[in-house]
Amino acid sequence: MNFEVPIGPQHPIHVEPLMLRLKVEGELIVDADVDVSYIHRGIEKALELRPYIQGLYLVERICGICNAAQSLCYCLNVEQLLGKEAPPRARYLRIVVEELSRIHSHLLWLGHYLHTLGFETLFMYFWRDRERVMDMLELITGNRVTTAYNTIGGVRRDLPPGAEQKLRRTLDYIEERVRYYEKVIDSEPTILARTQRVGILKPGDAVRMGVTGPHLRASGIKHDVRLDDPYSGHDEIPFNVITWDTCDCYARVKVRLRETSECVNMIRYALDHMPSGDYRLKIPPFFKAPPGESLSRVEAPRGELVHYSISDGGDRPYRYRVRTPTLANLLSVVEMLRSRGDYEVYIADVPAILGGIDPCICCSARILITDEAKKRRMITTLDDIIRFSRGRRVERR
Amino acid sequence: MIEKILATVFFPGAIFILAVSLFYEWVDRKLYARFQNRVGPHLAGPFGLFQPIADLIKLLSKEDIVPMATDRFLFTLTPILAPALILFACMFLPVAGPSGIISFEGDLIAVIALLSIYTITVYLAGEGSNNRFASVGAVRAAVQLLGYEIPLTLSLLSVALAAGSLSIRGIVEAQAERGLWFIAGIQAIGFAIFIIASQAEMERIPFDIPEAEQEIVAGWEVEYSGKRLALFRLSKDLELFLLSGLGAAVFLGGPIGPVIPGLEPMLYTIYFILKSIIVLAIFTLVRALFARLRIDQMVSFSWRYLMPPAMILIILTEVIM
Amino acid sequence: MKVPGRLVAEALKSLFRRRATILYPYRELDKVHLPEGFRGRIEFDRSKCIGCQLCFRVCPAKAIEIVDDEKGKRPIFYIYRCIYCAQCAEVCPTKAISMSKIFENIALRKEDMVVR
Amino acid sequence: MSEEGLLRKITERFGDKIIEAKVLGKRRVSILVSPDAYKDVVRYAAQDLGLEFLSCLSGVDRGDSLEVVVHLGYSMHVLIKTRVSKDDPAVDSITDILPAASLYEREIHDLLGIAFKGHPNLKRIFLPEDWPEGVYPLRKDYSPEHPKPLRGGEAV
Amino acid sequence: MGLVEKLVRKCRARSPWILLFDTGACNACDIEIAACLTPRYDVERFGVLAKGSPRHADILVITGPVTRQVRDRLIRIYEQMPEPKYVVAAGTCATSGGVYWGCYNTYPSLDSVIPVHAYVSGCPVKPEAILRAISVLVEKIEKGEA
Ligand code: SF4
Ligand code: SF4
Ligand code: SF4
Ligand code: SF4
Ligand code: SF4
Ligand code: SF4
Ligand code: SF4
Ligand code: SF4
Repeated sequence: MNFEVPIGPQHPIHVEPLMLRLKVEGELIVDADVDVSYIHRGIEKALELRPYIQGLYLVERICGICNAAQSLCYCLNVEQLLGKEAPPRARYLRIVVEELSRIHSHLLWLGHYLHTLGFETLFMYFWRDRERVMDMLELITGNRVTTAYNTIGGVRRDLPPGAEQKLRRTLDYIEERVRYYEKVIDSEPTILARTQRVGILKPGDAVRMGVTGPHLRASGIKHDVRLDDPYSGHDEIPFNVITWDTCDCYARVKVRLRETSECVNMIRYALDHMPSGDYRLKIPPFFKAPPGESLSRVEAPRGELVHYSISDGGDRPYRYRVRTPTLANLLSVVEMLRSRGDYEVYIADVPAILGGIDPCICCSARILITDEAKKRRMITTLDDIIRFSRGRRVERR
Repeated sequence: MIEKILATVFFPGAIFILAVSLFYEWVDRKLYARFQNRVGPHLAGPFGLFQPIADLIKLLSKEDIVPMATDRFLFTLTPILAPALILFACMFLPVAGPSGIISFEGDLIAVIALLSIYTITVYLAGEGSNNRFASVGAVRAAVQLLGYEIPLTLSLLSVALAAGSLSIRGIVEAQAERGLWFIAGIQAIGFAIFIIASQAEMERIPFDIPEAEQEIVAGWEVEYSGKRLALFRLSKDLELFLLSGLGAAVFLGGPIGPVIPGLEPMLYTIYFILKSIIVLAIFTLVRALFARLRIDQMVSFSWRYLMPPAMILIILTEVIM
Repeated sequence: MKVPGRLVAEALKSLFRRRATILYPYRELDKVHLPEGFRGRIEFDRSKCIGCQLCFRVCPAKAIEIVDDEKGKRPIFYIYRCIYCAQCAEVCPTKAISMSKIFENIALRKEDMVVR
Repeated sequence: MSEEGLLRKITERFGDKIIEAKVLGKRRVSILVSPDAYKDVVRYAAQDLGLEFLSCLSGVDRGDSLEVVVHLGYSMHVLIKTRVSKDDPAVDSITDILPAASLYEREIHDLLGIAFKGHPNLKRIFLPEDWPEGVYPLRKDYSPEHPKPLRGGEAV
Repeated sequence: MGLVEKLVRKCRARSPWILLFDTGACNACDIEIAACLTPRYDVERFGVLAKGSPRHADILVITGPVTRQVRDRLIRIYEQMPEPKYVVAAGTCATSGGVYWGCYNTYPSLDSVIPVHAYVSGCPVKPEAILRAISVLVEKIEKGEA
């Protein structure tokens, strides 16, 4: 039986339409192909059409989850073009918001991943606790998800009065909860059974495939843009880069759990050492950037984010290039799904590999089957293929 | 005769059972939500009590779609067959008195058999929708059956052995005679096995493998909509009632309890409902505590951890008797 | 140590703990988290506006249209296009635009979502 | 390794194949090479200088020519660029050196129309299947219908 | 209006099952809708269940501008839903394309593709706003106006 199994692009709750096309021979995946076109909106071109200040808000909406990282990266980029640098207080405030949104993103991922494993209750608990973080983001920036906090030359508002105490209380709460969840996850056999020794990505392969972020660190490679290429005063703030060397899905869970605690510490440090002074430079809304090119990198929750821009001296970018972490990590999925030589991938491994790397992909779960023999096309969900595949294995035994 | 028919149709027969099982779905959803620190349904009727009914009526009122590729015969038959089977099995439960509406020596076996036939109906439902993955999802249900059926049967049989009777009535009366429920004693192991195996029978976490999570009602159900889906949901609720009732009858003494003379029939029902809600709460708790296993893990789990204790249990019961 | 069902204590506790849910649309409106500085629906004070069109030029979502009325050029805000960035409020020289705390921007027809 | 040191190493090794080499800023280095040496430079940087991590690959329409930019390195960020003419643009694929490049090369092929010689699977990735052939959205001569200011709430 | 019809309407209003479809959104709206399912907001209160199959859903919740590729799929999913069905456009993108003007790959708005019954503006929509939108729609259904 040789048929094509596209996975995607619709899923009930959390969806980023993405389609994986898997060519399978019986159980074995012979070829994999990724189609991310469903979300392609043409942002890079659209950025060339609008003044820098408008681009800022478009960039935030490349992806809502990492919007703080996206806008930070954009601002750093334009500041570099202008040859300016945000004042120290702005840098610290940026870190606070960036790390807060990292906490929110990691909690989201963790809850989500557990939901992928069918653990509804922990999913609910994670998301319940995440609401506290969202409240803090809303308090500081004025909106829950899309923060619109960073602006060219600093941040748009100062910490509101009383926010610091509330923030600290939330941090204490989150820290305690994360510790508790780590204990639960470490001792729950059903979770361990589903994550350990599943979806292994060896360090060498991870580098070859350009994997970034927690996914890379879960393969035991100590790379973090905040450490290697500090961009917003990260050289002044002590923090640990979390790595884990079992290289499997369990490692990815562990790394994100530990990183969440690390973020808590970073925010505390930033609050303790918050410089006084201005929080933004006076930059007029419309300006022309001098010709040149600039490149900025930011450690977004899901990995390294790269913005590369070229200016021809106009009031809008000549070319703006965005490389998002998910795209970088996607490749490793495609590569890991392709059988070559003695490396064999079965349909049964698909959910493990996908889910471990990014739950959203796993969850954009609609499967379109093209059965060559019957010339029939059908749509079902990823769960069916999971079941289908697991079952196959059992039957073979 | 008339009385018998009335009993079958109304109390404690079909209508009553349907109502109670819808109520059980509400209890299940509400408790599950509470375990997760949520509220759960609360707008439909007082405390959301009518939520399952609202779901049901809504589904019944929806457009009826029969996709082209399906096998019309199976697509029509299975949604009717599935609730009918379980409803029939529910007739054996001692809801209003120590014996069910139908009762004979060996009816425990009949219930177990009906459950297996139900799984086969599910299998046919998947096949009938003629959707590759629906049908394979159905195959998963059948594979899972191999995992849990024997432990489930063994756990029930060991109770039957202890009671010296293969009828539910006999088991209930044996408990009444001793004044001790079977859960007190070595049959507690049997109860644990029963809980886990029923969880698999009902396709709930951690064994909801053939059934998707509650949000993605997929698998064998994926092509069914409207009325047909309503009937399948109904059979799920009935199954919930059947298994928690069975657990209550066999392990918790069924409808027997302290009696106020003259009020027996009512008290019987109340005791039965209360006890089965306890079993239901345990089902719900289990659902809240675990991640889903994969089917290979599920099968090896039940052969490794369910089968041996069940075997030992039945030998022990034999020895003690 | 592997203990299955470690969450049981937490789950049972939640059974008796206060629900985390806010019974929002029908009750407990006051519990909705709406801090100072929340960016909700635009509020526009027509009398303050001087018609400089800065808001129009800066709006990243093209949610603003400039029309001529008796006083000169004045903006109209199409809420269904607005992305709540508050950039217009930030640039407006006379602070004629402000962000209210109205977050329920719901309409059954688009035409209902306009601020003049 | 300092920025200048790195540049020196590469210029010494490849001589006049290097058209332009400059330091853009802290940990940022940019090198423009001729297309025939492009792959060798990338190989040298990745395998001999230890910049084995490909973080990005960009394509730029430079007006009369198309540019491919390779972003290499974890801490040090090296941009290796090469330019090809707009008629029949093609460069060597670097997927055999850096497998990470495969998705990016497809992206550039899709959006800018640069062919990568030796790419194993140069298929469409972002654009819809019904997108017209030969139209590349990121080229400067393509401009999407630019909505004019609003009238009655709708872009016209 | 007959009693049966009244009952049916009431039941429909109390059991709106939703299907979420992302037509190219930035995820922020998606996660806010996902947040609606979690303890703080808990849409199950209204009897809402998130479904995966269009065959089971009553309300289609759309986030994001409609991209060119997703358009046909969207129409197909809409057609797969059994009547009566409703569509909610959640977020500025879905109501009007919002910030994505000038993107060559998006359609101007959702209602140019399929009929829409309720619009929720917000970027992203606050979960409360989604709850409110559902309750508004539900009231309309109950009255038989939508
Ligand atoms: S598993 Fe999928 S549907 Fe469920 S919350 Fe996650 S992304 Fe959403
Ligand atoms: S970021 Fe990438 S996927 Fe998104 S619109 Fe731009 S080119 Fe397309
Ligand atoms: S990884 Fe990319 S797409 Fe995902 S949230 Fe971050 S920026 Fe957005
Ligand atoms: S499709 Fe996969 S990831 Fe999504 S909910 Fe189902 S099991 Fe989880
Ligand atoms: S893969 Fe990343 S960008 Fe995509 S939906 Fe998931 S978190 Fe968002
Ligand atoms: S808030 Fe932003 S999107 Fe809305 S009208 Fe003002 S500038 Fe435009
Ligand atoms: S910026 Fe303010 S003053 Fe100027 S046109 Fe807009 S509302 Fe009027
Ligand atoms: S409305 Fe805003 S937050 Fe929602 S999908 Fe669109 S851009 Fe993202």
